[in-house]
Amino acid sequence: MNEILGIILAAIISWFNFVLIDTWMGLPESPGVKGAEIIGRSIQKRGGNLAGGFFQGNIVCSPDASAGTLLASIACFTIGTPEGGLIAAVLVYFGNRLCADPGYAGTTGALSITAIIYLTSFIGFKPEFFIVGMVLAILTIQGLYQTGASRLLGKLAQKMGRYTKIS
Amino acid sequence: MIIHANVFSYFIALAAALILSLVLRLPLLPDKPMRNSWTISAVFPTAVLSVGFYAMAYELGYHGYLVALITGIITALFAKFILEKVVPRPEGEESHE
Amino acid sequence: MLIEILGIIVIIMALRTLLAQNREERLLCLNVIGFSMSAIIGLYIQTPFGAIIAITFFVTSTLSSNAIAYSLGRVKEEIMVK
Amino acid sequence: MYLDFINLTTVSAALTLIGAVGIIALAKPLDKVIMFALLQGGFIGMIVAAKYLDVAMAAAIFDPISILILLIGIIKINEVRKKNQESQEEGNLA
Repeated sequence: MNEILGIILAAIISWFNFVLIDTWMGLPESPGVKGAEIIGRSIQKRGGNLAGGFFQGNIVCSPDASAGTLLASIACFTIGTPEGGLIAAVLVYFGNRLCADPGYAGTTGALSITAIIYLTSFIGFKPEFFIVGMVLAILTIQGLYQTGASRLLGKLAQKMGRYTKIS
Repeated sequence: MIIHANVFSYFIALAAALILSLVLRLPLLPDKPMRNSWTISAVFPTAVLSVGFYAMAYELGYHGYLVALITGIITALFAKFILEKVVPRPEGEESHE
Repeated sequence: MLIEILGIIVIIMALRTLLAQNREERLLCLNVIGFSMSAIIGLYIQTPFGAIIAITFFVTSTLSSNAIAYSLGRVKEEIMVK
Repeated sequence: MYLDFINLTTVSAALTLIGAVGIIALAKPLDKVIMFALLQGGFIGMIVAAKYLDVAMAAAIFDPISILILLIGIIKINEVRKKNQESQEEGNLA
């Protein structure tokens, strides 16, 4: 498979993977730690959405499904396809508990991306496509245009019924 | 599609951890608002931990069904007695200063 | 090819961290650097210990940005000595 | 081609240089701490590029401890300065 096309497809797949799992696990609902609330208020002051700001703050302050996706891809690339993802899930769980978070989102993301890598390896995807694709996906949320990304995340949270109750 | 012989070892580890943790009176599922409860239950994290620990033992060179069984038993005991002390739940905002 | 893409992302994000307007934007850009540096480490060291180092580096960098974000709320306005 | 020039060594060196410029140029203490975290990422990248993996592991574990000690110092000294300012204003009023 062509390398550039594979990277772009992997970026789209991992974007949907971690955004859907994070929203379903209730990241936009409430700030888990105190630092996430400050980042959300700052995003709102600059013209963004509060729920999307909480989402971005929670990603900064503890390893969530985004970290699970990236680390499981790295471990699948270096260790081997089914075993690496399972080892990464255990290590992400302990890292989550160190950062004062229950740890559901991280392990779910790691296990689901392991299944996706195993299934798409039959049609020619390699795990390194998913590593670069995950970095591109996190760049579109945290790096390029933060207030627009927070508005998009807020709209998605409203559609999935996980909108924040704090005003 | 080829089913690895290794898959049965993962199932043995998972089943051993689940059954022993139910015998040890851990609850099957976490409390009801499931995405922000802190209770240690049988499905999460004991099953995930058992599969992950067996993957570690497999990578270190120990194969076989007996290794899977021992890994499951050790994981259930670990989750029941030691895990609460290794990763304690935070009391308030002051705990992660 | 893979490492070059990630390297360009890292340098652009570092320049943006240096030139950002306020402090929370800096913190978000720092998070992207943590992601892509651990990806480069995993791609460069292709052994199982490389994966362990990448996971450790990512978790500790998240821990430090957690502490920074907590103390951003604690220190409202900084008093500096002239 | 210029694309050959980008590898782990040059990227980490650039990251360390940008972090050093940020520590010198920015004024407030918390900005300095953020740029210091950036410098540590570049530092670990340089160690990994030379394949000293055990040193990289130790450096990655000890990084947040140093940042925590710096942050505790900044919080304490800020409280002391605030209290000092208030007492000075009271003295001026009296």
